[in-house]
Amino acid sequence: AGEIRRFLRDDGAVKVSRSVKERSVRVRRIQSELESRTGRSPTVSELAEAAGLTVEEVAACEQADVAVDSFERELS
Amino acid sequence: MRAVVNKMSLKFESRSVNEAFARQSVGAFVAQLDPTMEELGDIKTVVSEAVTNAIVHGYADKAGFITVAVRLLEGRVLELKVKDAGRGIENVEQARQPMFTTGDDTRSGMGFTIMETFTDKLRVRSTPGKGTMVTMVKVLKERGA
Amino acid sequence: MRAVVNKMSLKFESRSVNEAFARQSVGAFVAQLDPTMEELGDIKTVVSEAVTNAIVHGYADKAGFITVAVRLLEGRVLELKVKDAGRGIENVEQARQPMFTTGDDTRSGMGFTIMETFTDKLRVRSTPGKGTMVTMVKVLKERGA
Ligand SMILES: Nc1ncnc2c1ncn2[C@@H]1O[C@H](COP(=O)(O)OP(=O)(O)O)[C@@H](O)[C@H]1O
Ligand SMILES: Nc1ncnc2c1ncn2[C@@H]1O[C@H](COP(=O)(O)OP(=O)(O)O)[C@@H](O)[C@H]1O
Ligand SMILES: [Mg+2]
Ligand SMILES: [Mg+2]
Repeated sequence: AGEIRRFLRDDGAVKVSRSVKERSVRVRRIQSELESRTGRSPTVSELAEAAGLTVEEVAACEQADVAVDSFERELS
Repeated sequence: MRAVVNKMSLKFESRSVNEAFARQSVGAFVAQLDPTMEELGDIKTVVSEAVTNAIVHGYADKAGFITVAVRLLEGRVLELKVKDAGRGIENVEQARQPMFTTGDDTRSGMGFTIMETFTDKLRVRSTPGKGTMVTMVKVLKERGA
Repeated sequence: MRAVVNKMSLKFESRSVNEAFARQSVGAFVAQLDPTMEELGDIKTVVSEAVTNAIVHGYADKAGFITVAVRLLEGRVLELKVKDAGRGIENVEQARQPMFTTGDDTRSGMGFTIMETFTDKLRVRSTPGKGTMVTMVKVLKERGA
């Protein structure tokens, strides 16, 4: 399904930098949806399935704010 | 000789799970050139093909290490080397033919053809019993072009 | 000793652009353990901190290579080693103190504290003039737990 979606979007000429940013935003949105539905943090495979991506592609999404949040939480 | 702008290498075990790691990792390195999605797709695909060959054919009988070495050269030239110390190829010219395979019927025999199509240069060096080194060169489009 | 499930290593030049490559690459490798995004974020962060230290402090005066070695051990134990052959650390105990820095005022001195907080174990071995090796161990949560 991911392959077909990519094909339909025809994003071949799009620069990677832009595409990765958009993907990170989308994955983050799916993450908070899953979180509020299940009450726990989704794993990368759950996110990959929901987003139509590989686990490695999900792992490439930056979650800068998450790391900073958890650091502040653990220190306080 | 073109000047080397940046380089890296990966070394990993011949496990099929590492194929996805290798393609993603090379993708992350190449990201510094800000390629198009199409260029990135081509690069990941050829890395997959070469690494899969090393795992499936090179290390068919024994496990071993695979090295992927990537250099960015001046002028947006990308050089990829995928090396194994596996069983090697008896006849490289034959192996490179479209649809030639020594594998089972899950193999298409199109790996080298894909590598050749998606890059600007493909070189295969192999010694039976010693291993194989596949070198690919791809020139990325100028930014804004 | 825990059995090694899988391992890989990266070697790259001490350029700041390679910090993003290293964190992404380790992230892609760790993805096979199916971590949460939070665990993955922690891992990428500590890799960034250690690699940035090697680039900024280790190779402050000269360029050189950095190696990141990752092993997955039985029981979802992740071992990360970041090694440089740079100038080394005179006093490791002092360097590990929160807010201690020999850098300029863009440095927070919190790198080692972050590494310690986000992992289960941090070991720093360093020889002035020879280089530094940072070893971190992180145990990932069981799936379904
Ligand atoms: N790294 C390698 N080690 C040993 N043999 C290889 C290697 N790569 C390719 N070969 C040989 O070349 C053949 C053609 O490879 P390829 O075009 O990728 O097709 P396929 O992998 O589908 O067989 C393989 O069937 C195998 O015999
Ligand atoms: N790889 C390294 N090589 C040499 N010195 C290092 C290295 N890593 C850390 N240090 C020393 O330890 C100090 C503390 O590091 P850190 O806690 O990351 O804070 P910061 O990087 O903000 O200075 C650094 O200022 C530096 O003096
Ligand atoms: Mg093949
Ligand atoms: Mg630091």
